Amino acid sequence: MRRKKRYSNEMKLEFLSVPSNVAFARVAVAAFASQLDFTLAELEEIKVAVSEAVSNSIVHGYGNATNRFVKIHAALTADSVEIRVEDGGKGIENVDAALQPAFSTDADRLGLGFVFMQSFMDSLDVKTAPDQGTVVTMVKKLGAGMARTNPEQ
Amino acid sequence: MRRKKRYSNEMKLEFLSVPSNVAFARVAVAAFASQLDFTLAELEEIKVAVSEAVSNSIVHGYGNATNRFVKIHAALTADSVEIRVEDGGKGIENVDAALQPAFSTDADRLGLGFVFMQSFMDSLDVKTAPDQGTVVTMVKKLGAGMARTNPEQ
Amino acid sequence: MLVMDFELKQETLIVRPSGELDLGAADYFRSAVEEALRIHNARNLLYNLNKLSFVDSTGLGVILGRYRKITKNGGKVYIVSPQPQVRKILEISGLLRIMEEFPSENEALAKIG
Amino acid sequence: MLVMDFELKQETLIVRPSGELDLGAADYFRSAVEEALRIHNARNLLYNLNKLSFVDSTGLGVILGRYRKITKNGGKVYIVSPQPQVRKILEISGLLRIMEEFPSENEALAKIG
Ligand SMILES: Nc1ncnc2c1ncn2[C@@H]1O[C@H](COP(=O)(O)OP(=O)(O)O)[C@@H](O)[C@H]1O
Ligand SMILES: Nc1ncnc2c1ncn2[C@@H]1O[C@H](COP(=O)(O)OP(=O)(O)O)[C@@H](O)[C@H]1O
Repeated sequence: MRRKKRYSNEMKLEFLSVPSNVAFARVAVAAFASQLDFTLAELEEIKVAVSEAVSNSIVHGYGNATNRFVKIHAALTADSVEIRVEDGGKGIENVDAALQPAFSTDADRLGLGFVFMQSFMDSLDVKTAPDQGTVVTMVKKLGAGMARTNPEQ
Repeated sequence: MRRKKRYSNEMKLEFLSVPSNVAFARVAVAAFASQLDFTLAELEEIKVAVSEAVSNSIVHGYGNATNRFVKIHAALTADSVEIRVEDGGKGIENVDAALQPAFSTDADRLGLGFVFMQSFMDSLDVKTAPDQGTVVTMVKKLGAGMARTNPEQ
Repeated sequence: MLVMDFELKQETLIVRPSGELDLGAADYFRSAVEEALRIHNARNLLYNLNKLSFVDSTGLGVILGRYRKITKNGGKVYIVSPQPQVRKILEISGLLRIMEEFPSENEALAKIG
Repeated sequence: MLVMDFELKQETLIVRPSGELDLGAADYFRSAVEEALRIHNARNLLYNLNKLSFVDSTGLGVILGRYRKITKNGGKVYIVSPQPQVRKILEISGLLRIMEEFPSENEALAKIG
Protein backbone atom coordinates (compact mmCIF):
# COMPACT_ATOMS: atom_id res chain seq x y z
CA MET A 1 0.00 0.00 0.00
CA ARG A 2 1.30 3.41 -0.94
CA ARG A 3 0.19 6.47 0.89
CA LYS A 4 -0.51 9.60 -1.06
CA LYS A 5 2.57 11.79 -0.93
CA ARG A 6 2.46 15.05 0.95
CA TYR A 7 3.34 17.90 -1.34
CA SER A 8 4.08 21.33 0.08
CA ASN A 9 3.51 22.92 -3.33
CA GLU A 10 2.19 21.89 -6.71
CA MET A 11 1.83 23.29 -10.21
CA LYS A 12 0.65 22.22 -13.63
CA LEU A 13 1.80 23.61 -16.92
CA GLU A 14 0.46 22.95 -20.41
CA PHE A 15 1.83 24.46 -23.61
CA LEU A 16 1.88 24.09 -27.39
CA SER A 17 4.47 21.75 -28.88
CA VAL A 18 6.52 24.52 -30.48
CA PRO A 19 10.33 24.49 -30.16
CA SER A 20 10.49 27.89 -28.44
CA ASN A 21 8.51 26.47 -25.51
CA VAL A 22 11.40 24.19 -24.53
CA ALA A 23 13.19 27.21 -23.06
CA PHE A 24 9.98 28.49 -21.48
CA ALA A 25 9.30 25.11 -19.84
CA ARG A 26 12.74 24.73 -18.28
CA VAL A 27 12.74 28.30 -16.93
CA ALA A 28 9.25 27.83 -15.44
CA VAL A 29 10.11 24.51 -13.77
CA ALA A 30 13.43 25.85 -12.45
CA ALA A 31 11.65 28.93 -11.05
CA PHE A 32 9.22 26.60 -9.27
CA ALA A 33 11.96 24.27 -8.00
CA SER A 34 13.99 27.26 -6.75
CA GLN A 35 11.55 27.51 -3.84
CA LEU A 36 13.60 24.69 -2.36
CA ASP A 37 17.22 25.31 -1.46
CA PHE A 38 18.74 23.90 -4.64
CA THR A 39 22.14 25.23 -5.66
CA LEU A 40 22.43 27.09 -8.96
CA ALA A 41 24.28 24.08 -10.38
CA GLU A 42 21.40 21.80 -9.37
CA LEU A 43 18.87 24.17 -10.94
CA GLU A 44 20.92 24.02 -14.15
CA GLU A 45 20.74 20.21 -14.02
CA ILE A 46 16.96 20.36 -13.57
CA LYS A 47 16.80 22.68 -16.59
CA VAL A 48 18.69 20.18 -18.75
CA ALA A 49 16.46 17.28 -17.66
CA VAL A 50 13.27 19.25 -18.41
CA SER A 51 14.72 20.39 -21.71
CA GLU A 52 15.40 16.78 -22.72
CA ALA A 53 11.98 15.45 -21.76
CA VAL A 54 10.09 18.31 -23.43
CA SER A 55 12.23 18.14 -26.59
CA ASN A 56 11.50 14.41 -26.80
CA SER A 57 7.76 15.01 -26.54
CA ILE A 58 7.90 17.55 -29.36
CA VAL A 59 10.38 15.77 -31.64
CA HIS A 60 9.56 12.09 -31.07
CA GLY A 61 6.12 12.09 -29.43
CA TYR A 62 4.53 14.57 -31.83
CA GLY A 63 6.91 14.21 -34.78
CA ASN A 64 7.53 17.98 -34.65
CA ALA A 65 3.84 18.83 -35.08
CA THR A 66 3.38 22.27 -33.49
CA ASN A 67 -0.32 22.11 -32.66
CA ARG A 68 -0.25 19.53 -29.85
CA PHE A 69 0.13 20.07 -26.12
CA VAL A 70 2.84 19.00 -23.68
CA LYS A 71 1.91 18.86 -19.99
CA ILE A 72 4.13 19.21 -16.97
CA HIS A 73 3.21 18.53 -13.37
CA ALA A 74 5.71 19.57 -10.71
CA ALA A 75 5.46 19.14 -6.96
CA LEU A 76 7.67 19.88 -3.99
CA THR A 77 8.16 17.79 -0.88
CA ALA A 78 10.28 18.99 2.03
CA ASP A 79 13.46 17.84 0.28
CA SER A 80 12.71 17.05 -3.35
CA VAL A 81 11.04 18.15 -6.54
CA GLU A 82 9.06 15.66 -8.63
CA ILE A 83 8.62 16.54 -12.29
CA ARG A 84 6.27 14.75 -14.68
CA VAL A 85 6.43 15.52 -18.41
CA GLU A 86 3.58 14.11 -20.45
CA ASP A 87 2.61 13.99 -24.09
CA GLY A 88 -0.20 12.33 -26.03
CA GLY A 89 2.10 11.33 -28.84
CA LYS A 90 3.18 8.13 -30.49
CA GLY A 91 4.77 6.50 -27.45
CA ILE A 92 7.89 4.33 -27.20
CA GLU A 93 7.89 0.74 -28.42
CA ASN A 94 10.92 -0.52 -26.55
CA VAL A 95 11.71 1.53 -23.45
CA ASP A 96 14.74 -0.55 -22.47
CA ALA A 97 16.32 0.13 -25.84
CA ALA A 98 15.34 3.82 -25.71
CA LEU A 99 17.09 4.24 -22.35
CA GLN A 100 20.42 2.96 -23.71
CA PRO A 101 23.10 5.61 -24.29
CA ALA A 102 23.45 6.56 -27.97
CA PHE A 103 20.17 4.88 -28.91
CA SER A 104 18.03 7.09 -31.11
CA THR A 105 15.34 6.41 -33.69
CA ASP A 106 16.45 9.64 -35.37
CA ALA A 107 19.81 9.54 -37.23
CA ASP A 108 20.39 13.26 -36.60
CA ARG A 109 20.13 12.94 -32.84
CA LEU A 110 22.63 11.68 -30.27
CA GLY A 111 20.51 9.41 -28.12
CA LEU A 112 21.70 11.19 -24.98
CA GLY A 113 18.41 12.67 -23.77
CA PHE A 114 17.63 9.87 -21.31
CA VAL A 115 21.32 9.72 -20.32
CA PHE A 116 21.18 13.37 -19.20
CA MET A 117 17.85 12.89 -17.42
CA GLN A 118 19.37 9.96 -15.51
CA SER A 119 22.66 11.73 -14.85
CA PHE A 120 21.07 14.87 -13.48
CA MET A 121 18.05 13.56 -11.60
CA ASP A 122 17.88 11.07 -8.72
CA SER A 123 15.21 8.91 -10.31
CA LEU A 124 13.60 8.46 -13.70
CA ASP A 125 10.48 6.53 -14.62
CA VAL A 126 8.97 6.15 -18.09
CA LYS A 127 5.38 5.07 -18.68
CA THR A 128 4.46 4.68 -22.32
CA ALA A 129 2.80 2.48 -24.91
CA PRO A 130 2.66 2.73 -28.70
CA ASP A 131 0.17 5.47 -29.67
CA GLN A 132 -0.70 6.02 -26.01
CA GLY A 133 1.71 8.85 -25.33
CA THR A 134 4.59 9.02 -22.88
CA VAL A 135 4.88 10.10 -19.24
CA VAL A 136 8.38 10.73 -17.89
CA THR A 137 8.61 11.19 -14.12
CA MET A 138 11.81 12.47 -12.55
CA VAL A 139 12.74 13.29 -8.97
CA LYS A 140 15.61 15.42 -7.77
CA LYS A 141 16.53 15.53 -4.11
CA LEU A 142 18.08 18.41 -2.25
CA GLY A 143 21.80 18.15 -1.68
CA ALA A 144 22.23 14.77 -3.32
CA GLY A 145 25.03 15.97 -5.61
CA MET A 146 25.00 14.59 -9.13
CA ALA A 147 22.90 11.45 -9.11
CA ARG A 148 24.99 9.08 -11.25
CA THR A 149 28.72 8.98 -11.49
CA ASN A 150 30.09 11.17 -14.21
CA PRO A 151 31.85 8.70 -16.52
CA GLU A 152 34.75 11.07 -17.17
CA GLN A 153 35.50 12.18 -13.63
CA MET B 1 -19.71 38.41 -34.39
CA ARG B 2 -16.24 37.86 -33.02
CA ARG B 3 -13.81 35.61 -34.80
CA LYS B 4 -11.61 33.37 -32.72
CA LYS B 5 -8.24 35.00 -32.33
CA ARG B 6 -5.19 33.48 -33.95
CA TYR B 7 -2.60 32.70 -31.33
CA SER B 8 0.93 31.81 -32.33
CA ASN B 9 1.58 30.27 -28.94
CA GLU B 10 -0.41 29.33 -25.88
CA MET B 11 0.17 28.06 -22.35
CA LYS B 12 -1.81 27.26 -19.24
CA LEU B 13 -0.52 27.32 -15.71
CA GLU B 14 -2.22 26.19 -12.51
CA PHE B 15 -0.71 26.38 -9.03
CA LEU B 16 -1.53 26.29 -5.33
CA SER B 17 -2.57 29.56 -3.68
CA VAL B 18 0.59 29.87 -1.60
CA PRO B 19 2.41 33.24 -1.39
CA SER B 20 5.68 31.87 -2.76
CA ASN B 21 3.92 31.08 -6.05
CA VAL B 22 3.43 34.77 -6.81
CA ALA B 23 7.11 35.00 -7.76
CA PHE B 24 6.93 31.71 -9.67
CA ALA B 25 3.90 32.88 -11.66
CA ARG B 26 5.42 36.20 -12.75
CA VAL B 27 8.70 34.57 -13.79
CA ALA B 28 6.86 31.89 -15.78
CA VAL B 29 4.61 34.39 -17.58
CA ALA B 30 7.53 36.73 -18.30
CA ALA B 31 9.56 33.81 -19.69
CA PHE B 32 6.65 32.97 -21.97
CA ALA B 33 6.08 36.59 -23.04
CA SER B 34 9.81 37.02 -23.73
CA GLN B 35 9.30 35.01 -26.94
CA LEU B 36 8.00 38.28 -28.34
CA ASP B 37 10.38 41.20 -28.68
CA PHE B 38 9.42 42.95 -25.43
CA THR B 39 12.05 45.17 -23.85
CA LEU B 40 13.34 44.25 -20.40
CA ALA B 41 11.39 47.21 -18.99
CA GLU B 42 8.19 45.89 -20.59
CA LEU B 43 8.83 42.41 -19.19
CA GLU B 44 9.22 44.00 -15.75
CA GLU B 45 5.84 45.69 -16.22
CA ILE B 46 4.25 42.37 -17.16
CA LYS B 47 5.76 40.85 -14.02
CA VAL B 48 4.19 43.53 -11.84
CA ALA B 49 0.76 43.10 -13.47
CA VAL B 50 0.87 39.30 -13.01
CA SER B 51 2.09 39.72 -9.45
CA GLU B 52 -0.88 42.00 -8.66
CA ALA B 53 -3.52 39.74 -10.20
CA VAL B 54 -2.15 36.56 -8.57
CA SER B 55 -1.73 38.26 -5.18
CA ASN B 56 -5.36 39.42 -5.38
CA SER B 57 -6.55 35.88 -6.11
CA ILE B 58 -4.67 34.55 -3.08
CA VAL B 59 -5.38 37.40 -0.65
CA HIS B 60 -8.89 38.51 -1.63
CA GLY B 61 -10.26 35.63 -3.71
CA TYR B 62 -9.19 32.85 -1.37
CA GLY B 63 -8.81 34.88 1.85
CA ASN B 64 -5.21 33.59 2.11
CA ALA B 65 -6.27 29.94 2.10
CA THR B 66 -3.27 28.00 0.75
CA ASN B 67 -5.03 24.90 -0.59
CA ARG B 68 -6.85 26.45 -3.56
CA PHE B 69 -5.67 26.82 -7.16
CA VAL B 70 -4.99 29.89 -9.28
CA LYS B 71 -5.04 29.46 -13.06
CA ILE B 72 -3.27 31.46 -15.71
CA HIS B 73 -3.79 31.30 -19.44
CA ALA B 74 -1.33 33.19 -21.63
CA ALA B 75 -1.29 33.50 -25.39
CA LEU B 76 0.80 35.30 -27.96
CA THR B 77 -0.35 37.00 -31.13
CA ALA B 78 2.11 38.51 -33.60
CA ASP B 79 2.35 41.69 -31.53
CA SER B 80 0.79 41.11 -28.12
CA VAL B 81 0.52 38.86 -25.12
CA GLU B 82 -2.87 38.16 -23.55
CA ILE B 83 -2.83 37.06 -19.92
CA ARG B 84 -5.83 35.68 -18.03
CA VAL B 85 -5.60 35.14 -14.27
CA GLU B 86 -8.46 33.18 -12.76
CA ASP B 87 -9.53 32.09 -9.31
CA GLY B 88 -12.55 30.27 -7.93
CA GLY B 89 -12.74 32.54 -4.91
CA LYS B 90 -15.23 34.91 -3.41
CA GLY B 91 -15.50 37.32 -6.32
CA ILE B 92 -15.90 41.11 -6.31
CA GLU B 93 -19.19 42.75 -5.40
CA ASN B 94 -18.59 46.14 -6.94
CA VAL B 95 -15.99 46.10 -9.71
CA ASP B 96 -16.26 49.83 -10.42
CA ALA B 97 -15.38 50.59 -6.82
CA ALA B 98 -12.61 47.98 -6.79
CA LEU B 99 -10.95 49.58 -9.82
CA GLN B 100 -10.69 52.98 -8.11
CA PRO B 101 -7.20 53.96 -6.97
CA ALA B 102 -6.73 53.51 -3.21
CA PHE B 103 -9.86 51.40 -2.87
CA SER B 104 -9.25 48.28 -0.84
CA THR B 105 -11.46 46.05 1.30
CA ASP B 106 -8.36 45.32 3.39
CA ALA B 107 -7.16 48.13 5.68
CA ASP B 108 -3.54 46.91 5.46
CA ARG B 109 -3.40 47.14 1.67
CA LEU B 110 -2.96 50.14 -0.62
CA GLY B 111 -5.65 49.58 -3.22
CA LEU B 112 -3.09 49.99 -6.01
CA GLY B 113 -3.19 46.53 -7.56
CA PHE B 114 -5.64 47.39 -10.32
CA VAL B 115 -3.90 50.76 -10.78
CA PHE B 116 -0.64 48.97 -11.61
CA MET B 117 -2.38 46.45 -13.87
CA GLN B 118 -3.95 49.34 -15.78
CA SER B 119 -0.76 51.40 -15.83
CA PHE B 120 1.42 48.61 -17.15
CA MET B 121 -0.88 46.77 -19.53
CA ASP B 122 -2.74 48.05 -22.60
CA SER B 123 -6.10 46.66 -21.59
CA LEU B 124 -7.72 45.20 -18.50
CA ASP B 125 -10.99 43.35 -18.19
CA VAL B 126 -12.52 41.91 -14.99
CA LYS B 127 -15.24 39.27 -15.00
CA THR B 128 -16.53 38.36 -11.57
CA ALA B 129 -19.58 37.77 -9.44
CA PRO B 130 -19.96 37.20 -5.69
CA ASP B 131 -18.88 33.64 -4.85
CA GLN B 132 -18.30 32.92 -8.55
CA GLY B 133 -14.60 33.69 -8.64
CA THR B 134 -12.74 36.32 -10.65
CA VAL B 135 -11.17 36.34 -14.11
CA VAL B 136 -8.78 39.19 -14.90
CA THR B 137 -7.74 39.49 -18.56
CA MET B 138 -4.91 41.79 -19.56
CA VAL B 139 -3.24 42.50 -22.88
CA LYS B 140 0.14 44.05 -23.49
CA LYS B 141 1.17 45.13 -26.97
CA LEU B 142 4.66 45.23 -28.34
CA GLY B 143 6.28 48.64 -28.40
CA ALA B 144 3.31 50.52 -27.00
CA GLY B 145 5.35 52.16 -24.25
CA MET B 146 3.65 52.53 -20.91
CA ALA B 147 -0.08 52.25 -21.49
CA ARG B 148 -1.47 55.02 -19.29
CA THR B 149 0.18 58.31 -18.58
CA ASN B 150 2.36 58.20 -15.54
CA PRO B 151 0.73 60.76 -13.20
CA GLU B 152 4.07 62.05 -11.98
CA GLN B 153 5.90 62.48 -15.25
CA MET C 1 13.90 35.59 -2.45
CA LEU C 2 14.57 38.50 -0.15
CA VAL C 3 17.63 39.08 2.02
CA MET C 4 17.73 41.91 4.55
CA ASP C 5 20.71 43.86 5.83
CA PHE C 6 20.57 46.46 8.62
CA GLU C 7 22.89 49.12 9.97
CA LEU C 8 22.37 51.87 12.55
CA LYS C 9 24.06 55.23 11.90
CA GLN C 10 23.36 57.95 14.43
CA GLU C 11 19.62 57.69 15.03
CA THR C 12 18.86 56.28 11.59
CA LEU C 13 18.24 52.63 10.78
CA ILE C 14 19.53 51.80 7.30
CA VAL C 15 17.57 48.94 5.70
CA ARG C 16 19.06 47.25 2.66
CA PRO C 17 16.66 44.69 1.19
CA SER C 18 18.07 42.68 -1.68
CA GLY C 19 15.94 40.56 -3.99
CA GLU C 20 12.18 40.70 -4.50
CA LEU C 21 9.59 42.22 -2.18
CA ASP C 22 6.14 40.76 -2.81
CA LEU C 23 3.44 38.72 -1.05
CA GLY C 24 5.87 35.86 -0.54
CA ALA C 25 8.36 38.13 1.26
CA ALA C 26 6.06 40.67 2.94
CA ASP C 27 5.79 38.97 6.35
CA TYR C 28 9.53 38.48 6.56
CA PHE C 29 10.24 42.10 5.55
CA ARG C 30 7.71 43.44 8.07
CA SER C 31 8.95 41.42 11.03
CA ALA C 32 12.64 41.91 10.21
CA VAL C 33 12.26 45.70 10.07
CA GLU C 34 10.07 45.83 13.20
CA GLU C 35 12.61 43.74 15.08
CA ALA C 36 15.53 45.92 13.96
CA LEU C 37 13.66 49.12 14.88
CA ARG C 38 12.89 47.70 18.31
CA ILE C 39 16.46 46.56 19.00
CA HIS C 40 18.11 49.76 17.80
CA ASN C 41 15.40 52.10 19.02
CA ALA C 42 15.95 54.13 15.82
CA ARG C 43 14.24 57.41 15.08
CA ASN C 44 14.55 57.56 11.28
CA LEU C 45 14.45 54.93 8.58
CA LEU C 46 16.52 54.88 5.40
CA TYR C 47 15.64 52.34 2.71
CA ASN C 48 18.57 51.68 0.41
CA LEU C 49 16.77 50.04 -2.56
CA ASN C 50 19.87 49.67 -4.68
CA LYS C 51 19.60 45.84 -4.60
CA LEU C 52 15.83 45.54 -4.63
CA SER C 53 15.03 44.05 -8.04
CA PHE C 54 11.24 43.82 -7.72
CA VAL C 55 8.43 45.41 -5.77
CA ASP C 56 4.65 45.34 -6.26
CA SER C 57 1.73 46.92 -4.38
CA THR C 58 1.95 44.33 -1.60
CA GLY C 59 5.61 45.23 -1.13
CA LEU C 60 4.84 48.95 -1.15
CA GLY C 61 2.26 48.24 1.51
CA VAL C 62 4.81 46.94 4.00
CA ILE C 63 7.20 49.80 3.20
CA LEU C 64 4.41 52.30 3.82
CA GLY C 65 3.33 50.51 7.00
CA ARG C 66 6.72 51.25 8.57
CA TYR C 67 6.47 54.87 7.31
CA ARG C 68 3.31 55.48 9.34
CA LYS C 69 4.90 54.22 12.54
CA ILE C 70 8.07 56.26 12.13
CA THR C 71 6.40 59.57 11.26
CA LYS C 72 3.92 59.20 14.14
CA ASN C 73 6.95 59.37 16.44
CA GLY C 74 8.37 62.42 14.67
CA GLY C 75 10.91 60.45 12.60
CA LYS C 76 11.51 60.56 8.86
CA VAL C 77 11.76 57.93 6.13
CA TYR C 78 14.17 58.21 3.19
CA ILE C 79 14.63 56.31 -0.05
CA VAL C 80 18.07 55.77 -1.59
CA SER C 81 18.92 54.74 -5.18
CA PRO C 82 15.99 52.59 -6.31
CA GLN C 83 16.47 50.65 -9.55
CA PRO C 84 14.50 52.07 -12.53
CA GLN C 85 11.65 49.52 -12.45
CA VAL C 86 11.24 49.93 -8.69
CA ARG C 87 11.43 53.70 -9.01
CA LYS C 88 8.59 53.66 -11.55
CA ILE C 89 6.40 51.82 -9.02
CA LEU C 90 7.32 54.28 -6.25
CA GLU C 91 6.46 57.19 -8.54
CA ILE C 92 3.09 55.92 -9.74
CA SER C 93 2.08 55.10 -6.19
CA GLY C 94 2.95 58.58 -4.98
CA LEU C 95 5.39 57.24 -2.35
CA LEU C 96 8.11 59.56 -3.66
CA ARG C 97 5.88 62.48 -2.73
CA ILE C 98 6.06 61.55 0.95
CA MET C 99 9.52 59.99 1.25
CA GLU C 100 12.50 62.06 0.15
CA GLU C 101 14.82 60.34 -2.34
CA PHE C 102 18.64 60.53 -2.36
CA PRO C 103 21.23 59.15 -4.75
CA SER C 104 23.38 57.72 -1.94
CA GLU C 105 23.26 56.79 1.74
CA ASN C 106 25.84 59.45 2.61
CA GLU C 107 23.89 62.24 0.98
CA ALA C 108 20.76 61.14 2.83
CA LEU C 109 22.61 60.89 6.15
CA ALA C 110 24.18 64.33 5.65
CA LYS C 111 20.72 65.79 5.15
CA ILE C 112 19.37 64.07 8.28
CA GLY C 113 22.57 64.96 10.16
CA MET D 1 17.64 33.24 -27.28
CA LEU D 2 20.82 32.64 -29.23
CA VAL D 3 23.06 35.21 -30.89
CA MET D 4 25.94 34.15 -33.15
CA ASP D 5 29.21 35.89 -33.82
CA PHE D 6 31.80 34.76 -36.39
CA GLU D 7 35.41 35.59 -37.19
CA LEU D 8 37.93 34.03 -39.56
CA LYS D 9 41.54 33.77 -38.42
CA GLN D 10 43.93 32.06 -40.80
CA GLU D 11 42.00 28.97 -41.93
CA THR D 12 39.95 28.74 -38.75
CA LEU D 13 36.38 29.91 -38.33
CA ILE D 14 35.78 31.14 -34.79
CA VAL D 15 32.16 30.69 -33.74
CA ARG D 16 30.95 32.54 -30.65
CA PRO D 17 27.39 31.57 -29.76
CA SER D 18 25.90 33.53 -26.90
CA GLY D 19 22.73 32.52 -25.09
CA GLU D 20 21.00 29.14 -25.12
CA LEU D 21 21.43 26.33 -27.63
CA ASP D 22 18.43 23.99 -27.60
CA LEU D 23 15.64 22.76 -29.90
CA GLY D 24 14.36 26.32 -30.29
CA ALA D 25 17.75 27.54 -31.52
CA ALA D 26 19.13 24.44 -33.28
CA ASP D 27 17.99 25.31 -36.83
CA TYR D 28 19.34 28.84 -36.56
CA PHE D 29 22.69 27.61 -35.19
CA ARG D 30 23.02 24.98 -37.90
CA SER D 31 22.26 27.27 -40.82
CA ALA D 32 24.31 30.19 -39.46
CA VAL D 33 27.42 28.01 -39.06
CA GLU D 34 26.92 26.30 -42.45
CA GLU D 35 26.58 29.67 -44.12
CA ALA D 36 29.69 31.07 -42.43
CA LEU D 37 31.72 27.95 -43.32
CA ARG D 38 30.58 28.26 -46.94
CA ILE D 39 31.38 31.98 -47.21
CA HIS D 40 34.79 31.75 -45.54
CA ASN D 41 35.70 28.36 -46.91
CA ALA D 42 37.29 27.60 -43.53
CA ARG D 43 39.24 24.45 -42.78
CA ASN D 44 38.99 24.35 -38.95
CA LEU D 45 36.28 25.30 -36.52
CA LEU D 46 36.77 26.85 -33.10
CA TYR D 47 33.77 27.11 -30.79
CA ASN D 48 34.26 29.78 -28.14
CA LEU D 49 31.58 28.76 -25.62
CA ASN D 50 32.42 31.46 -23.12
CA LYS D 51 28.98 33.10 -23.54
CA LEU D 52 26.93 29.94 -24.06
CA SER D 53 24.77 29.70 -20.94
CA PHE D 54 22.84 26.54 -21.80
CA VAL D 55 23.15 23.48 -23.99
CA ASP D 56 21.25 20.18 -24.04
CA SER D 57 21.51 17.03 -26.18
CA THR D 58 19.75 18.71 -29.11
CA GLY D 59 22.32 21.50 -28.98
CA LEU D 60 25.20 19.03 -28.77
CA GLY D 61 23.73 17.33 -31.82
CA VAL D 62 24.14 20.40 -34.01
CA ILE D 63 27.64 21.03 -32.65
CA LEU D 64 28.60 17.43 -33.45
CA GLY D 65 26.96 17.63 -36.89
CA ARG D 66 29.45 20.35 -37.91
CA TYR D 67 32.29 18.26 -36.40
CA ARG D 68 31.62 15.40 -38.77
CA LYS D 69 31.71 17.67 -41.82
CA ILE D 70 34.93 19.39 -40.82
CA THR D 71 36.88 16.26 -39.92
CA LYS D 72 35.80 14.53 -43.12
CA ASN D 73 37.71 17.27 -44.96
CA GLY D 74 40.77 16.87 -42.74
CA GLY D 75 40.00 19.87 -40.52
CA LYS D 76 39.84 20.03 -36.74
CA VAL D 77 37.29 21.29 -34.23
CA TYR D 78 38.26 23.01 -30.98
CA ILE D 79 36.37 24.07 -27.88
CA VAL D 80 37.31 27.20 -25.92
CA SER D 81 36.33 28.12 -22.34
CA PRO D 82 32.92 26.54 -21.81
CA GLN D 83 30.98 27.62 -18.70
CA PRO D 84 30.88 24.97 -15.92
CA GLN D 85 27.33 23.71 -16.59
CA VAL D 86 28.02 23.48 -20.34
CA ARG D 87 31.35 21.79 -19.69
CA LYS D 88 29.62 19.12 -17.59
CA ILE D 89 27.34 18.32 -20.54
CA LEU D 90 30.30 18.15 -22.96
CA GLU D 91 32.09 15.81 -20.57
CA ILE D 92 29.26 13.38 -19.95
CA SER D 93 28.55 13.21 -23.68
CA GLY D 94 32.15 12.37 -24.46
CA LEU D 95 32.51 15.35 -26.81
CA LEU D 96 35.62 16.49 -24.96
CA ARG D 97 37.25 13.22 -25.94
CA ILE D 98 37.03 14.14 -29.62
CA MET D 99 37.33 17.93 -29.56
CA GLU D 100 40.38 19.42 -27.91
CA GLU D 101 39.63 22.06 -25.26
CA PHE D 102 41.60 25.28 -24.70
CA PRO D 103 41.32 28.00 -22.07
CA SER D 104 41.48 30.80 -24.66
CA GLU D 105 41.12 31.47 -28.38
CA ASN D 106 44.77 32.49 -28.65
CA GLU D 107 46.06 29.30 -27.12
CA ALA D 108 43.88 27.27 -29.45
CA LEU D 109 45.00 29.28 -32.50
CA ALA D 110 48.67 28.93 -31.49
CA LYS D 111 48.21 25.16 -31.37
CA ILE D 112 46.51 25.09 -34.78
CA GLY D 113 49.13 27.56 -36.04
N1 LIG E 1 8.21 11.40 -25.63
C1 LIG E 1 8.62 10.45 -26.51
N2 LIG E 1 7.75 9.96 -27.43
C2 LIG E 1 8.14 9.01 -28.32
N3 LIG E 1 9.39 8.49 -28.34
C3 LIG E 1 10.30 8.93 -27.45
C4 LIG E 1 9.97 9.92 -26.49
N4 LIG E 1 11.06 10.15 -25.74
C5 LIG E 1 12.03 9.33 -26.20
N5 LIG E 1 11.58 8.59 -27.23
C6 LIG E 1 12.34 7.55 -27.97
O1 LIG E 1 13.48 7.22 -27.20
C7 LIG E 1 14.67 7.43 -27.99
C8 LIG E 1 15.82 7.85 -27.11
O2 LIG E 1 15.56 9.12 -26.55
P1 LIG E 1 16.76 10.04 -26.08
O3 LIG E 1 17.66 9.26 -25.19
O4 LIG E 1 16.18 11.28 -25.52
O5 LIG E 1 17.58 10.36 -27.42
P2 LIG E 1 17.24 11.25 -28.70
O6 LIG E 1 16.19 12.24 -28.34
O7 LIG E 1 18.54 11.89 -29.03
O8 LIG E 1 16.77 10.30 -29.77
C9 LIG E 1 14.26 8.42 -29.03
O9 LIG E 1 15.08 8.33 -30.17
C10 LIG E 1 12.82 8.03 -29.32
O10 LIG E 1 12.75 6.93 -30.21
N1 LIG F 1 -9.38 38.10 -7.25
C1 LIG F 1 -10.13 38.84 -6.40
N2 LIG F 1 -11.09 38.26 -5.65
C2 LIG F 1 -11.85 38.98 -4.80
N3 LIG F 1 -11.74 40.33 -4.65
C3 LIG F 1 -10.80 40.97 -5.37
C4 LIG F 1 -9.95 40.28 -6.28
N4 LIG F 1 -9.13 41.18 -6.85
C5 LIG F 1 -9.45 42.37 -6.33
N5 LIG F 1 -10.45 42.27 -5.44
C6 LIG F 1 -11.11 43.38 -4.68
O1 LIG F 1 -10.75 44.60 -5.30
C7 LIG F 1 -10.12 45.46 -4.35
C8 LIG F 1 -9.08 46.33 -5.02
O2 LIG F 1 -8.02 45.53 -5.52
P1 LIG F 1 -6.57 46.16 -5.74
O3 LIG F 1 -6.70 47.40 -6.55
O4 LIG F 1 -5.69 45.11 -6.27
O5 LIG F 1 -6.10 46.63 -4.28
P2 LIG F 1 -5.66 45.78 -2.98
O6 LIG F 1 -5.23 44.41 -3.41
O7 LIG F 1 -4.55 46.58 -2.42
O8 LIG F 1 -6.85 45.74 -2.08
C9 LIG F 1 -9.58 44.54 -3.28
O9 LIG F 1 -9.41 45.20 -2.04
C10 LIG F 1 -10.65 43.45 -3.24
O10 LIG F 1 -11.75 43.85 -2.46
